[in-house]
Amino acid sequence: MTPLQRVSVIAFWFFIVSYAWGARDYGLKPLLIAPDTYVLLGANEHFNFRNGGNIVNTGFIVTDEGVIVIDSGPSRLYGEQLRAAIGRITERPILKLFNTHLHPDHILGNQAFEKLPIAALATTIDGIREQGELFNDSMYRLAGAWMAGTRVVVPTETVRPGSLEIGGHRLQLIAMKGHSHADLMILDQTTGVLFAADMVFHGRTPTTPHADLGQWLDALDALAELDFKLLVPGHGSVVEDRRSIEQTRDYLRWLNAYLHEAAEQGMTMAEVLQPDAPPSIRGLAVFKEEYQRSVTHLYPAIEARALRQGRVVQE
Amino acid sequence: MYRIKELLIFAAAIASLMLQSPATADEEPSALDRIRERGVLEVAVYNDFPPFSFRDERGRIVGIDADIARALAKSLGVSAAIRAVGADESMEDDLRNNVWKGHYLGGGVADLMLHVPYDGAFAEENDRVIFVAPYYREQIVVAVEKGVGASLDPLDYFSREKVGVELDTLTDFYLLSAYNGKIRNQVVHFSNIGKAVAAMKRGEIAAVAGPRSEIEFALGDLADSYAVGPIRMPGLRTSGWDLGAAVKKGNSALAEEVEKAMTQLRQQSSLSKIFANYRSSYQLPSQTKLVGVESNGRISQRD
Amino acid sequence: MKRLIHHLPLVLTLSCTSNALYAEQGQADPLDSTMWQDMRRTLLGDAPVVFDDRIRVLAPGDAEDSMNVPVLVDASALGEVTRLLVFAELNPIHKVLEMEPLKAKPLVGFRIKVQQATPIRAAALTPDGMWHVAGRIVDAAGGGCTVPSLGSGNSDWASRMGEVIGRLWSGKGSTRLRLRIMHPMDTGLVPGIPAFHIDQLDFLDASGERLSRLFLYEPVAENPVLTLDLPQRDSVTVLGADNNGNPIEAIISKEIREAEL
Amino acid sequence: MMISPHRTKSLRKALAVAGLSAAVAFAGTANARTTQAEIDGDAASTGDVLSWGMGQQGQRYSPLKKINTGNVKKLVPAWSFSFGGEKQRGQEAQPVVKDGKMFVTASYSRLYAIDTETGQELWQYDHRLPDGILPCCDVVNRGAALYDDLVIFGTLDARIVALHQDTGKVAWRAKIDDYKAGYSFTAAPLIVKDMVITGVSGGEFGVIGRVEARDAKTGKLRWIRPSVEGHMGYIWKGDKKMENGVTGKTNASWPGDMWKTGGAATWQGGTYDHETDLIFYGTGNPAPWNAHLRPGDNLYSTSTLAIDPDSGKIAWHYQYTPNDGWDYDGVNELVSYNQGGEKLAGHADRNGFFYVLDRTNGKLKNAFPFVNKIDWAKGVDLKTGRPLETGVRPGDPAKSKDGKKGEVIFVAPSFLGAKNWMPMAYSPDTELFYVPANEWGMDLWNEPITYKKGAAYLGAGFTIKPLNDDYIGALRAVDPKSGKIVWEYKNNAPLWGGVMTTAGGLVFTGTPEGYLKAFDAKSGKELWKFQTGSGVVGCPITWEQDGEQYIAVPSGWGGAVPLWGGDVAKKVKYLNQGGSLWVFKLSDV
Repeated sequence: MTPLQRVSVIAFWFFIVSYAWGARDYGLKPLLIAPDTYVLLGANEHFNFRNGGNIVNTGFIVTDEGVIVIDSGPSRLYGEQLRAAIGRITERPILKLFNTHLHPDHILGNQAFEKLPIAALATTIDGIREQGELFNDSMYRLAGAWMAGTRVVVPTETVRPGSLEIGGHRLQLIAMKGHSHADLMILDQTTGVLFAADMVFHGRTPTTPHADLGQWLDALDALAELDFKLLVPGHGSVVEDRRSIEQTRDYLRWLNAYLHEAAEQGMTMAEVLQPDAPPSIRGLAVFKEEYQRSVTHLYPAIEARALRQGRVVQE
Repeated sequence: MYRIKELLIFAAAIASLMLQSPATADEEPSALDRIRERGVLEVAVYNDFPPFSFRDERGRIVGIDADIARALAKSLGVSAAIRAVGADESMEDDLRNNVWKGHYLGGGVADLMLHVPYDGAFAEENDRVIFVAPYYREQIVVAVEKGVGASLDPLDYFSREKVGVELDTLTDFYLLSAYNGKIRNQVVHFSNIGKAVAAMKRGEIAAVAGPRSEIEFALGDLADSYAVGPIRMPGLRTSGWDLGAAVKKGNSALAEEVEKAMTQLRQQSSLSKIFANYRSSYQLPSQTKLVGVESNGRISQRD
Repeated sequence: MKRLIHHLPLVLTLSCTSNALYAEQGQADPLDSTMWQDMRRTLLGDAPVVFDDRIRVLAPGDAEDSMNVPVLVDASALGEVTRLLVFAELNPIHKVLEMEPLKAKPLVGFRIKVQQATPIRAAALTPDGMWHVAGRIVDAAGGGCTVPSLGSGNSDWASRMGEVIGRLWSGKGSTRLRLRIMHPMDTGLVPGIPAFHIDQLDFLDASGERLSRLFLYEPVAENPVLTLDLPQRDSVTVLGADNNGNPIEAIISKEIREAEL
Repeated sequence: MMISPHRTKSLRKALAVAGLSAAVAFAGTANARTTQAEIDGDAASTGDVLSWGMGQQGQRYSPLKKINTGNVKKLVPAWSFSFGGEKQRGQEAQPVVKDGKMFVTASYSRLYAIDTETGQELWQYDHRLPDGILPCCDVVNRGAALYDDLVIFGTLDARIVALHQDTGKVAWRAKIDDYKAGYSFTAAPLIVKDMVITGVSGGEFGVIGRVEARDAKTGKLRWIRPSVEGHMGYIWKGDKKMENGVTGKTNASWPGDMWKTGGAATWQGGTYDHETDLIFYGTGNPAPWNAHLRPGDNLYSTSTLAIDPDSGKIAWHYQYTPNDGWDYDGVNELVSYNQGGEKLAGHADRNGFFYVLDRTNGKLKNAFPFVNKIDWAKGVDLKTGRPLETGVRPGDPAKSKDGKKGEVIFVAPSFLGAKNWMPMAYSPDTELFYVPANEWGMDLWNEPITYKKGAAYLGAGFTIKPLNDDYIGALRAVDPKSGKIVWEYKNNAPLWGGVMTTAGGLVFTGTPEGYLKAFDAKSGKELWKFQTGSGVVGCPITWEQDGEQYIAVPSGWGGAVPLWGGDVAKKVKYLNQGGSLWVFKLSDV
C-alpha cells in the first residue's frame, strides 16, 4: 500500500464514521500530497443523502503569502468546513478561491469564501450565472439537508490563462475545454502538482453533462504532454503517473465509439442504455449511473446526425 | 451658444448627481444593477432585417446590430440576450412595445433597443425613452451599373429607366412624389432591398435606391460592378439619419454605460470591423451626444 | 460493430427477469403502484388483464432529463398484438402513446416527459381480448410536464415545425424506421400555452398500404424521436397531423444517394 | 434540406396513392349535420343560429317574439360561461347554435362548444399561436360558421380550422397566408353553396386583399378573387388551377406598379344573398396611406364587391371613397333587404354615409349621413354615385420642407369610422336599420420625417377626438327610404358591439360600460339592461329551445378602441377586461 492509497482508505473510513454519528459533518481531512499542497478527497459515488454531495476533490496550496483554494465543494456546509479545515493547517490568510468549472460539486461552497476574490474562466462565470440556480435546486434534491442554506455565489474575477507567482509558488493557469465549455487546470510548477479538475477522472466514470467528447479527447492529448509529478483528478485518488489520463481517455473513446455505432445501427436511446462494455470500462466506479446519464446527454445529437444520413422527402 | 452651454452645465450637474447618489432606500435597484446581477443585457433588434439583424442558416440571430449588441454586453461584463422583434407601424410603436411599456400581448421590454433614430426632434416627441450611443449614419443612396453613376441626373435617368425601391419607405415615397410625380411610373416596388438588388442583377431594373448598408450588403460580391452613391434629392428634408440605441427613461446609469461602451467600440474601430463583416462601409454618425429629455422637458445634449 | 447487434438480444433478455405469467386477479401489482386500479379501470376497461413479463419495457431507472426519458416497448414476444397502449401513472396526463401495430412489430421507441417518479406501463391487447401489462418505475426529478417546451422559448419554433429527419435500416425480415419530427409537444399545463401535440401518425408504404399507426399524447417529449420495426420496405411514407391540424408529411426511403444530388 | 421538384412530386404521388389529403381527417362521427339548405334558411328558422348575421343576408333579425316589449323587463340570466385563463381582451364574437350546442369563439383564437341547456363546456379548442404575431387591432375573433358536422373558424396566424362539432378534433386546416408577412384572420367565415368564403386581414402594407372560396368539406381551394385591379383571379376545376380573368383593368385607376401592393384588405366577413345569388364582400383602404402618391380611384379599394359564387367573378362593385385619403375602409357589411318590391341593400360606411344600393346591379338608390358631422364630403351625387368632396384632405408630407409638422386639419369621421366592424341590424317589421354609430373626428397632419423600423419615413400623425362632451356612441334607427334618423340612443363610450332586432319589437346591443341593453324598436326607449361585468363588444343572438326564447352575448372589453391614444382613450381607460358569455331567458316569476 502506497502512502497515497493509505490516506484514501483513512479518508473513506472517516466518512463512514461521520455518517454513523448522524452529524452533518463532511469529516474533511486535508491530505498533504506535496510540500504546501493539500487535497480533500471525495467519495467515488454518485450524489446521495449519505455523502451529502461530497464526491469531489478539492485542494489548497499554502504559499508564503497565503492560501490558494481550488474548488469549494458541493454546499455551503462543505465550504465552511473546508475553511475550517484550512484554518487547522495554517493561520495564513486565504488569498483566493479558484472555481475550475461550473459544476455544482465544485462551486456551491463558494458562499464560505464570499468576501474573498473568487476566480474562474469567463465562460465558467457565464455558466454559473445562467445555470447555477438550476444546479443548486437539483443538489438540494440529491443531497437533502446537507445543502441547507446554500445559494449560488458567482465568481468575481476572470481568470486569464498564464503564469502566476504567489508566495514562492509559480502557478500555471491552463484553460481547457471538453469536460465543460471551460475547464481550468492549475499546475504548480514549484511542486509539480497538477490540479487537473474534471478533465481527468481516476477510477471513476467521467461525467458528461456539458461535455464535448471530441474536444475533451484532444485536450487529454495536450494534457499528457504536460510536465507534472502528481496529478489531482477532479474525482478519484491522486496519482503519480499518466494512468488516470489514459483511463479517462479510454473511457471517452469507448463511449464515443459505442454511441456513434449504436446510432449508426439504428438503436433507440432506451436500447443504448443497456451497454455492452469491456470489463475495464464496466469496472469503473458508478459506471452504470454515469453511463446512463451520458446517454441522455450525448445520444440525441449523435442520433440526429445518424438520422440525417437518411433520405427524406418533404414538401 | 450661451444657451447650449447652460444646458451642458445643467445636464452635467444632473449626471453627476446621479452618479454620486446611489439608490436611496425606497428606490428600486437601477436597471444597470439588475443587469449586472442577472448577468444578461437584453437587447431588442428587428427581425428579418439584413444586414442588421437576421437569422443565419442555423437559426441564430446575426448581423451588424446583433454583433453590436454582443459587443456592448461584453463591455458591460455581461452576456447578451438578443430579442428579435417585429416592426410595428411606426418607431413610436416599436419603442412602446420593446423599450418602455411592452406589447399588449405580453413579453415585457428589453433593456436596450438598437437601430433607433438619433434625432433631437424625434427625442422630444418620445420622452419616455432616452436616446444614446449613436453608432451609424444611414443614408439614401442609389446603386447603378458602373459608368452611369458619375453623371447621374435622377430626373433625366429615371424618366427613362426603372428604379427599384423597398415598399413603404422614405425612398419609395420620395420617388413617387418627386418632380411632381414625373417618375412615379418608373418606380418598381419590392418587399425588401435584397429582392430589388436581385432584380437589378438580373437586368430587370436599372437602379436600386435605398439605405446604403442594405444595398451594399445585397450587392455582395458584385459590389465592384456597381456604383453606389448619394443622389441629389431636391425637396427632401433629409436623406440620411443617425442610428443609436434607446433605453427606458429613468435608466440613466445604463444609458451612460451604453454610451461609454459604444464610444469605446467606435474608438477601437470595432464598429467599422463589424460593418465590414457584413460588407457595409461604415459611416460615422453626425452627432455623438446624449439626447434625452430632462425633467424640465428640455432637450439636453452633451458630448 | 456487428457485435452490438449480436449482443443486443442477450442484453435485453437479461433485463427481463422471467417469463412468469401473473394472473392480475389475486396477483399483486409487481410495481406496487397506488394508481394501478384506477388506470386499469379508466384505460383498459372491463377486459381481462394479466401481468406479463414477456413485454419488455426499457427505460432508465433514474431519469437524468425528465423532459426526455427514453422508453422502448416491445411486445413482440406475445405474437399478434392489436393495440399497444403506453401510460405513465403518476403523470398529470396519463396516456403517452397508442399503437395499432397492423403490419409492424408491436414495438415502439420514443421519449417522454415525466412529472415525478412514476411507473411507466405498457399494455398490449392480444386478439383473444386479453390485456398483457408490464412496466417499470422511472425515478425523476420532475417538472417535465409543467415546464414550457424549449421550442416555446425559441421564437422561431413555428418555422421548423413538422420538419422530419429519418432513416431506414434493414434487418432480418423487418425494416427499422427511426425518425425525428420537430414539434413543441406542449402539454397545455403551462399557463398561457395551450396543449399542442402531434395527434396521429400513419405509416404507409409506396403502394399506400398502411403498415402501422401511432397516436401520440401530450407527454411525448418535444421533437419526438420515434422507432418502429416495419415489414421490409424500401420507402415509408409518414402522414399525420397535430391537434391543430398542422400536417406532418414525409417519405423516408432507402437510397442514400441519387444522381440528382 | 434541398428538395428537388422531382421529390416533391413523388410525395404528392404517395399522398395520392394513399388516398389521403394533406390534412388527415380524423375520427369524429357526425350526428348533427348542418346542410346548405338549413344555412340558407337560417334567418327564418328560430331553433338555431347557423351563420354570421343570423342569416346569410346579415339582417340580424329574428322572427321570435316570446321576448317582447311587454315582458323584456323579466329577462334574467340563465347561465354564464367563462372563457377562462389569463387570456381576456376583446370578445367580439357572434355565437352560433345548433341542436343544443353553442359554438363561440374567444380572443386568442379559441373556440368553445357549450351545452345550451346547462351552460356546461363540451370541449374547447385553443389554437397554438406562434410567437411574433403582431395583430394590428387586438387578438379578437368574430365567430365561427357551421357546415355539415363541422364548425369552421379563422385564427390570428391566418389559418382556417374546421373542427368536428362533436369532438373538437381538427377535420381540416388551411393556410390563408403567412402570418410573418402580417396576415391574420379574425372575421367569421361565410358558407355559400358548400364553400367557405373568407377574406384576409392584417398585412398593413404590400398586401393585396382577396376573397377566397374553399370546399367546406375538405378545405380545398375553389376560387380566388383579388380585390385590386390588375391581379389575376384563379379557379380550380377539379385539382387543376386555372386563370380566371384579371380583376378590373390594369392601371385604369392606379399609377405605375402600385396596384401590385394596393391594399384593399378584405378583413371583415361577407354576406350572401340567395335571391340574387351574390356574395357581398367589403374591401379596405388603398395603400400607401398617402393618397397623393396614387392619383386615381384606386379600384377596388373601399368598395363592396358583388361576386358570383359559381364563377368567382365580380358581378358589380360600388366604391364608397374613391382615392381614399382618410383611412376609410369600405369593409362594413352590406345587408340585403326588400322594400317596395325592390331588391335593395344597406351599408353604413366608415366615411359617415349610409348607402342604399340596388343589389341586383350595384346602382346607388340613396345616400345620406348617419352621423352629425362629415367634413370630407358634402354628400353623395345620386346620379354619378360619387362623393361631393369638400377638399378637406391631409396635405402631401413631401411638400413640407421645414422639418416641422405640417398644417393640422380636423376631419370627421375619424379613421375608426362613423361605424366600424360592428354589424347593424335591419327589421322588416319597422323597415328601419339599427346602426351602432360613433361621433368622433381626428386631427390629421403630415410629418416630413417620422421613423419606421428605425428608418426615416414620410408619415402622418393623427389624434382621435370626440365631437361631443357627453357621448361618442350613438345607436341610431335609420330609415333607408327617407334618410331620416327615427330615434337615437347616446352612449358615453364608443359603441363597438353588434346589434340584433327581433319580431318582439326589440333592439339589443351592448356597451363598453358592460351593459347589454334592450330598446323599443319603434321608439328607442330603453326597456332593459344587464351589467355583464366587462365591456360588451360582441354580437347578441337569440334562439328558441324547448319552447323558451334565449338571448346570448359575449362580454369582454377590448378591440381597437383601447389601443389608440388620444382623448378617446381617457374615456375608456377605466373599463375592465373580461371574457365570458351571458345567456338570458324570461324569469318564471
